[in-house]
Amino acid sequence: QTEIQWWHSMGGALGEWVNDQANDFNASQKNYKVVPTFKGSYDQSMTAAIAAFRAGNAPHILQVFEVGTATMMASKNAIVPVAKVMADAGYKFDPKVYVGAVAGYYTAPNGQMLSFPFNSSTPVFYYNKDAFKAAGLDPEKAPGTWPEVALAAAKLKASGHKCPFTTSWQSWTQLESFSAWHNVLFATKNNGFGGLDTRLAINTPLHVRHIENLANMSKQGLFVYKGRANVPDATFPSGECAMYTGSSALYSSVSKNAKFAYGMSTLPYYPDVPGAPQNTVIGGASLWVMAGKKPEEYKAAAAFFNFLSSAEVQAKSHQRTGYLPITTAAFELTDKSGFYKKNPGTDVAVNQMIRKTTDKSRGIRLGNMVQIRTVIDEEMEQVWSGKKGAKEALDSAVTRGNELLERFEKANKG
Amino acid sequence: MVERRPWLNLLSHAVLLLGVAVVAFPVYLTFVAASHTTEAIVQAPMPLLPGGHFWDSIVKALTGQISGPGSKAPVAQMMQVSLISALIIAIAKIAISLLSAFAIVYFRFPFKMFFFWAIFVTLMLPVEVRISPTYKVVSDLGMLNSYAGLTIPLIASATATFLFRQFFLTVPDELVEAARIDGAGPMRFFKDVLVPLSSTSIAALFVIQFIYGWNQYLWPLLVTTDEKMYPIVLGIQRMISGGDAANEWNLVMATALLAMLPPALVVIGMQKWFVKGLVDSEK
Amino acid sequence: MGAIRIHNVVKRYGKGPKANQVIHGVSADITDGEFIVIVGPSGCGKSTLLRMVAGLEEISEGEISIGGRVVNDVEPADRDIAMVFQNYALYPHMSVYDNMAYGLKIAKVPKAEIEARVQKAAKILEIGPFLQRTPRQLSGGQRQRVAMGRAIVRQPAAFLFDEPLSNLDAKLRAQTRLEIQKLHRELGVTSLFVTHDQVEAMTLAQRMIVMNAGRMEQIGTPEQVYGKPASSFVASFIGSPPMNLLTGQADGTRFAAGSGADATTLLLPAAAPRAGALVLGLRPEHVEIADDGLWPLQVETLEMLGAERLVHGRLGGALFTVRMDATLAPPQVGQAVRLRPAPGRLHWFDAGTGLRVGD
Amino acid sequence: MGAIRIHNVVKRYGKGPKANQVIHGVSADITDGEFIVIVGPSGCGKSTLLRMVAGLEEISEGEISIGGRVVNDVEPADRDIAMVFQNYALYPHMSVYDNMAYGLKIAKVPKAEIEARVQKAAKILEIGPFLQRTPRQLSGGQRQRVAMGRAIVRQPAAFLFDEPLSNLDAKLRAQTRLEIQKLHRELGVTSLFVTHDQVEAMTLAQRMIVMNAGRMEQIGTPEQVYGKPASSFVASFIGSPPMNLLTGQADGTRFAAGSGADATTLLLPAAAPRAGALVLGLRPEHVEIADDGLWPLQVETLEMLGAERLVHGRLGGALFTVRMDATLAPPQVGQAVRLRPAPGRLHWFDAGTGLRVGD
Amino acid sequence: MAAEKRVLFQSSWLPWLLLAPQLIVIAVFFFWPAGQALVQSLQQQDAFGTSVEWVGLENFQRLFSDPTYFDSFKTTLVFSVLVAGLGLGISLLLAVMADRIVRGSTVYKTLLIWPYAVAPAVAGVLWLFMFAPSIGVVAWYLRAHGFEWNHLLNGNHAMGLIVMAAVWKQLSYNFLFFLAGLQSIPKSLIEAAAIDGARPWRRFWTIIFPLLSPTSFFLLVVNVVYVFLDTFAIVDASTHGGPGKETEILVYKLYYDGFKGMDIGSSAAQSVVLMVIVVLLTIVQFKYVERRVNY
Ligand SMILES: Nc1ncnc2c1ncn2[C@@H]1O[C@H](COP(=O)(O)OP(=O)(O)OP(=O)(O)O)[C@@H](O)[C@H]1O
Ligand SMILES: Nc1ncnc2c1ncn2[C@@H]1O[C@H](COP(=O)(O)OP(=O)(O)OP(=O)(O)O)[C@@H](O)[C@H]1O
Ligand SMILES: O=P(O)(O)OC[C@H](O)CO
Ligand SMILES: [Mg+2]
Ligand SMILES: [Mg+2]
Repeated sequence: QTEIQWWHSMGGALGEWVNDQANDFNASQKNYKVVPTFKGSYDQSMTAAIAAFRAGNAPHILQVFEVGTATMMASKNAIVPVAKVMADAGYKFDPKVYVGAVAGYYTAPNGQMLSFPFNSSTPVFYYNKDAFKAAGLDPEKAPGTWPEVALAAAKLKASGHKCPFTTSWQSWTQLESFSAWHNVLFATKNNGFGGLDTRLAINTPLHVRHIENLANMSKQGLFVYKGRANVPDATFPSGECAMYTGSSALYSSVSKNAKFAYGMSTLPYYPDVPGAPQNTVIGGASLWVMAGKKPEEYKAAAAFFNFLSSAEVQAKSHQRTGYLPITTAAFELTDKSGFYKKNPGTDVAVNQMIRKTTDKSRGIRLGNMVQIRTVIDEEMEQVWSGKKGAKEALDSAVTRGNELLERFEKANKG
Repeated sequence: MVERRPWLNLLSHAVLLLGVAVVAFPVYLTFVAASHTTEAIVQAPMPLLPGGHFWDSIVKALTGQISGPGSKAPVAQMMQVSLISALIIAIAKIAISLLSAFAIVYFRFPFKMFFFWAIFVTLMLPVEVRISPTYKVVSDLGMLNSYAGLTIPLIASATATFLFRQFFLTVPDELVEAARIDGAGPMRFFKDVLVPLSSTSIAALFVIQFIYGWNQYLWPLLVTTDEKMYPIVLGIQRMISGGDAANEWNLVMATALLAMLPPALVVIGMQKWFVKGLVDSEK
Repeated sequence: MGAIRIHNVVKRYGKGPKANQVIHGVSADITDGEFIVIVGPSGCGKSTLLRMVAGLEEISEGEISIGGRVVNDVEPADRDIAMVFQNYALYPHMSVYDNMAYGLKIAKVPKAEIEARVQKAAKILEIGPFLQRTPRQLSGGQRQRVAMGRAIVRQPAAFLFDEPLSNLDAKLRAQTRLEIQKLHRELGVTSLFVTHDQVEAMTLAQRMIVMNAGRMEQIGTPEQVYGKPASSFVASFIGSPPMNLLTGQADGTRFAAGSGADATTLLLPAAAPRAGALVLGLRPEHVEIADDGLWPLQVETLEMLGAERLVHGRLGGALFTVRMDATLAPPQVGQAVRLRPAPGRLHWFDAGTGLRVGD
Repeated sequence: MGAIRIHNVVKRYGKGPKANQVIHGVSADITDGEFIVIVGPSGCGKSTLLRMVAGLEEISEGEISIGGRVVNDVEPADRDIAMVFQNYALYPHMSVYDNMAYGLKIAKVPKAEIEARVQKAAKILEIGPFLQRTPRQLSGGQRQRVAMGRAIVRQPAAFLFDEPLSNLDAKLRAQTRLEIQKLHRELGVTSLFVTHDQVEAMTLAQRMIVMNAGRMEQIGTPEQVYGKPASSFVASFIGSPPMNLLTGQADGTRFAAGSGADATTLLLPAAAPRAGALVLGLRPEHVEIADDGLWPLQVETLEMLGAERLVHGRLGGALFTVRMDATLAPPQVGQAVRLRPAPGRLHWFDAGTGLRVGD
Repeated sequence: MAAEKRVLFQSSWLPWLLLAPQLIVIAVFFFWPAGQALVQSLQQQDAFGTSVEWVGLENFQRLFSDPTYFDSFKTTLVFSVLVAGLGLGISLLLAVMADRIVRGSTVYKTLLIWPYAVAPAVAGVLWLFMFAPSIGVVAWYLRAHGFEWNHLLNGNHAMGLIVMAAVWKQLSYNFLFFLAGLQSIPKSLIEAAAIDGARPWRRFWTIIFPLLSPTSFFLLVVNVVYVFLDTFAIVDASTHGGPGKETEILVYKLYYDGFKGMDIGSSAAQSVVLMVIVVLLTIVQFKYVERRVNY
């Protein structure tokens, strides 16, 4: 029996889900065994894997969040493309069965799929229906545009709500997805899909307008900043914040913990922007196969991926976690089962994604993305605290981000 | 008493009690949080008096019935890992440091000063600033996921050697002379006289090193990939990876209490020797 | 068996031109069973000499033999000696019993014999009740006994003592002195005893060695050393209150002491051994205050010691002390009195070399 | 001005039934300018008494007044006293000058006057050259002087000394003793001096207080205390070697000393003051060895002290010491000799209370 | 390094044998990795180390021309001053009070000593838990009293949070040393000063405080080193260097750049700088320790 290591970052309920996937696979056949290990948050497990790789001890399969994609792609000697792994093992691997926005994200310019989309999410809009009712808003009608969000927030505030609106992953929701949603570039060269010499483009008037808007809301107490990354996730299910932009994967926690009626809806947009709404970008993570392993072990990985891509497994995962179905078949299966009808709002994410993407909305693929996100976090915090204007902060984010991009370009030119 | 001012004594007690209160408050709150349900805690403001779920939380934490985000490794097992590594670090470090300090103080040999400085340079540099190359060494030696990997690199510093050296220098020369006249060779002197005499220093170092080992965070994060080798401090960090309220704060806090308990017991139980050994040898 | 021969011993610390020579060729023959005290001011090299005998310091030049065997290259443990240290150097973590037994255990003496020897020593020293205590639980005097006990059980050819009494208070010191004397009489073991206290030296020694700056100034019985000091150094060092020393020019029975305003010419009871620059020595007890005395003294302070009284004053500019019976009426402070030196008690030293002149 | 009155002073440490009483009602009147030494064995309460005068310990009962003012509730700083501590208690981080000037600065004495006073004290004590050094750079004797200087500059009504010489070596101690005496003569300030060394007490005191276990056993001049000790405790404590004390039954001119095998009946030169259980005291210098002596003595050890020799032996089972001139031929160890007590030199004490009986 | 024993054992091989374990461990796990860090600081690598390029001192140049690095220095400095100042001040106050009290001081000692046992990472969690904007009970009470606590956006609050956690953690250590220092001051010195007329306040400043200076200096160095190196876990567990970069201290930046930013070269260069600083501090302290024996 061949045993392979799988490092992941799925804690809690999602951790159980990961273990179940592995157990199901291990039970389904006798030749291979997948051993999942929780390695901390996304950046911690990536750090650990890099250190391990340098020491010649990398796991076979590594879960990497979407911002690490460019780093992984650039490290050609460190990874083996999933398409190759599948082909070598003799599995039929047809990228077309995957949802375009998802597969496209992980595909090289030459059309080769590099990693296996495992848990893809996208930002969606959550709101608290009970709070809406109390504020005299129509609980059945989610605010669809940013001006509506601001209005709703004002009413919520007037009704005594301390935190009308907040967001997690501010760069992901308010700049990255925001750009794709409005069909504008986040970075040049098609957001990095077109080459390493990409540069940030988030200081356009539209971006500045949006951030200014949020800054105003923040000043009036309509938008309350609750921290970086997914730290604010707790504030919605607890009822503290009434409106929320966050990962579709938060669904599992909301459905379990929220003691109030809630609704899900598409991300707000500016109605005066032509082409909006387009589609949102994905988040979550994909599975990468690390280089330097035995052929037998690659076979095992291929078998596991093959297992994961079956429509039944996919559909089940989608329903269980709120992550996107990555194959069209899985979506259709779920639809047929009546899941979306029973759980209104669960289709929002899929609907946001299943659209034809444009060059501007396919996704974001930037090197040093972790640091760029931190730069953006830092600059945004300056805006929310009133230390900087939106324009100034975004300009500075562009300058600082571009330095990181340049460095990445240099380090990976070979 | 040099003067008669009762109010000064009162003031002293007042200041000290205030100090104790401030110092104790975070831990009191930890205890209170562990004794409530998560729901009660996230209701701001959380209650300031203990509730009735303390043992519940402790038992749950110990047995790993944690359903929030984060690790599921049972706390009892993590505590065992912490305990074993802390003990290895403390004991091994004391052992090798005693030997090397003995060599440095009681022998004359070529390049002695060079070695002294070589050891001394390692005095204060923690593993953090050379962490990735160290990781590579550990991995090359195949020590990942082992107690050896978890502990030996943390032993590589001179604090203890230095402390013992300072202590040995205060041991009267006459004792060595008496031992020589009694016919004791170097190792016999070391074993029969020096080590027993160092017992306070050893106790102080044991406390310091035990706590140092128990409290490691970054290093275990790196060298352990097997959840069975996670120490408890790592476990707590894992448990709050998900943000404010989604965490089962009662269990996090119960775990935090469990995490502080053994080192606190060590410190308090050994405080007399600890303080003495520490203060005497830093002089 | 326990004779110690020290032959032309030299000690240098350090090497080459920077070497610091602290013992400049000392020789002494100590017969078996003798009690020798080495006395001298601090830093004169007493401990160094003793430690060379013990084997704790290397011998730079010369030879030391114990019981007829040259021990220059013998380990301390094999020299058949035992040593008692100033701070006792008891092993603080061992019981009194173990302190005493330690050396025997290392020498693999059978258990029963260790027990017997320790018990015997404990009985002699009356420390039986403390055998199970640790040194910390003992008083200074008791510790001192344990240190002696540790030496005794080894049944060595020689005992070496390095100021073993200096940490005791005056009463205890006097008492322990007597005990050491008795012990020596009982055991009859050669003993080398270092002290800087001349009273201790006088009371304990069969013969004493007076050292000064790494040299041996005199060796002899206490009576010889006290009665006929070989140099002005010995004269001033031995005796309390010390011998009065006056520097001046002798000429027959006249002695011109002091200079300038203090100059006084003294009439001597007997002629000086030679003319020229000499130092005249006279012990305080060998002079009395008498109206018809030969020499003048300006009284400055009085000290009552119980049985006697010291009268301090100035003669020819130098301090001069007279010892008188306390029952006699003392002079007044500030009074000018006259002194009568006891005939035949004057000592003479060369003013340059300090060596004894005359008899 | 500087008279000190100690009236029925009691000191208890702790409170209530567990209190530990260490001073049991001491009274003494010290006149202005007097030099009083408090002497007694370790732990008898000397320091405690002194510290109560200084204001460093509270007074449990009784009253202390300095210069006519009751100071029970006065802060130490306001008692107009200065104190010299055993370890000198110099401020290690200040120069010698600053050590001496510290108190004056606090008292806001003008700079120029501070300078003048410190310079004057430095001159008296010959520490002028060290004024800019820190205490660490001084020898023990120099530190002692600085401590005295610090006391002098304050020009207090009284000096308090707590064993200020005990950290000095024997030579230096003897010398400093003389200097303190001279200083007192010059300044004439009331002084209270604590020591456990009876030689120090005898030589320094105008009057001395002998304490024992928290009680005052005797107050008087050194001559009185030495010549007529008020109790057997005082008799044994004052004098070195100490007074010989024999316990027994007196009956006219016969004294039955010792018991059992050691029992000896001694003939007395004069009748005992009364019959019954008494302690007979006789100082070593008041007895001589003579073939026709009245009492027998078994000689055990000899000690040569230079001018004299001590002969230790046993009489009626008790240790008995005789002091003889060193120039006389000593008896042999083990020899039985006979003793002749000096007439009129016998002291008698009640065997129960220890108090002096007779004259 | 003058301190030497008078008697030394003679052996040509034993000292080497005794030193061997220590030397092997530090050679393998200290010097070799530290040398590697030095080498890496002269290289530029991609994340996985599959392409390595020598760049000379470029990493250092970049570091020293990077304003955020200097900001980080400044932040660290402010943090050090606050932690050392507050930490030493508060513990000195407590120690002085405990020293005054004859009975019961051991009780206070026991009550104050145990935060020493708490892991920095856990300390960070505890303080975060108290001050978390949404559930933190202290934050809540502050808000109830009109003080808008928000360390997510207010840099001063964030700094305050890590300072409090760091001071809290270090308090007991400082306290123990100060208390021991105070108790080793001879009582007679205090009495002498009292007789000289100095009141408690003056006594403290003119006698006690100067005499404590060796202890204070020792603690100062220890605290600064603590701040420089040991507070990583506190920052990582509470503020993550934010808001902005306002609590990004040097170790945190080093860790972040190396492990999150995958910029191995820069991280190694920062290691080297930090090592130099700490070695210098250590040497300064060591010289001082050797010199002040008599005090
Ligand atoms: N290890 C050493 N290295 C260099 N010089 C030394 C050493 N030990 C002693 N000395 C010097 O040798 C001389 C004699 O020292 P020693 O200890 O024998 O004196 P001492 O007579 O015993 O004095 P004390 O009465 O103070 O013990 C002194 O000047 C001392 O400084
Ligand atoms: N603070 C205290 N609490 C309780 N008992 C004390 C205290 N200080 C002193 N004593 C006791 O009071 C008694 C007298 O002590 P004191 O220091 O006055 O003795 P002393 O005569 O000065 O002795 P020494 O010669 O040893 O200095 C001793 O039995 C001592 O144990
Ligand atoms: O919370 P997740 O798993 O949807 O991930 C969020 C994204 O990674 C943000 O970039
Ligand atoms: Mg010596
Ligand atoms: Mg005293």
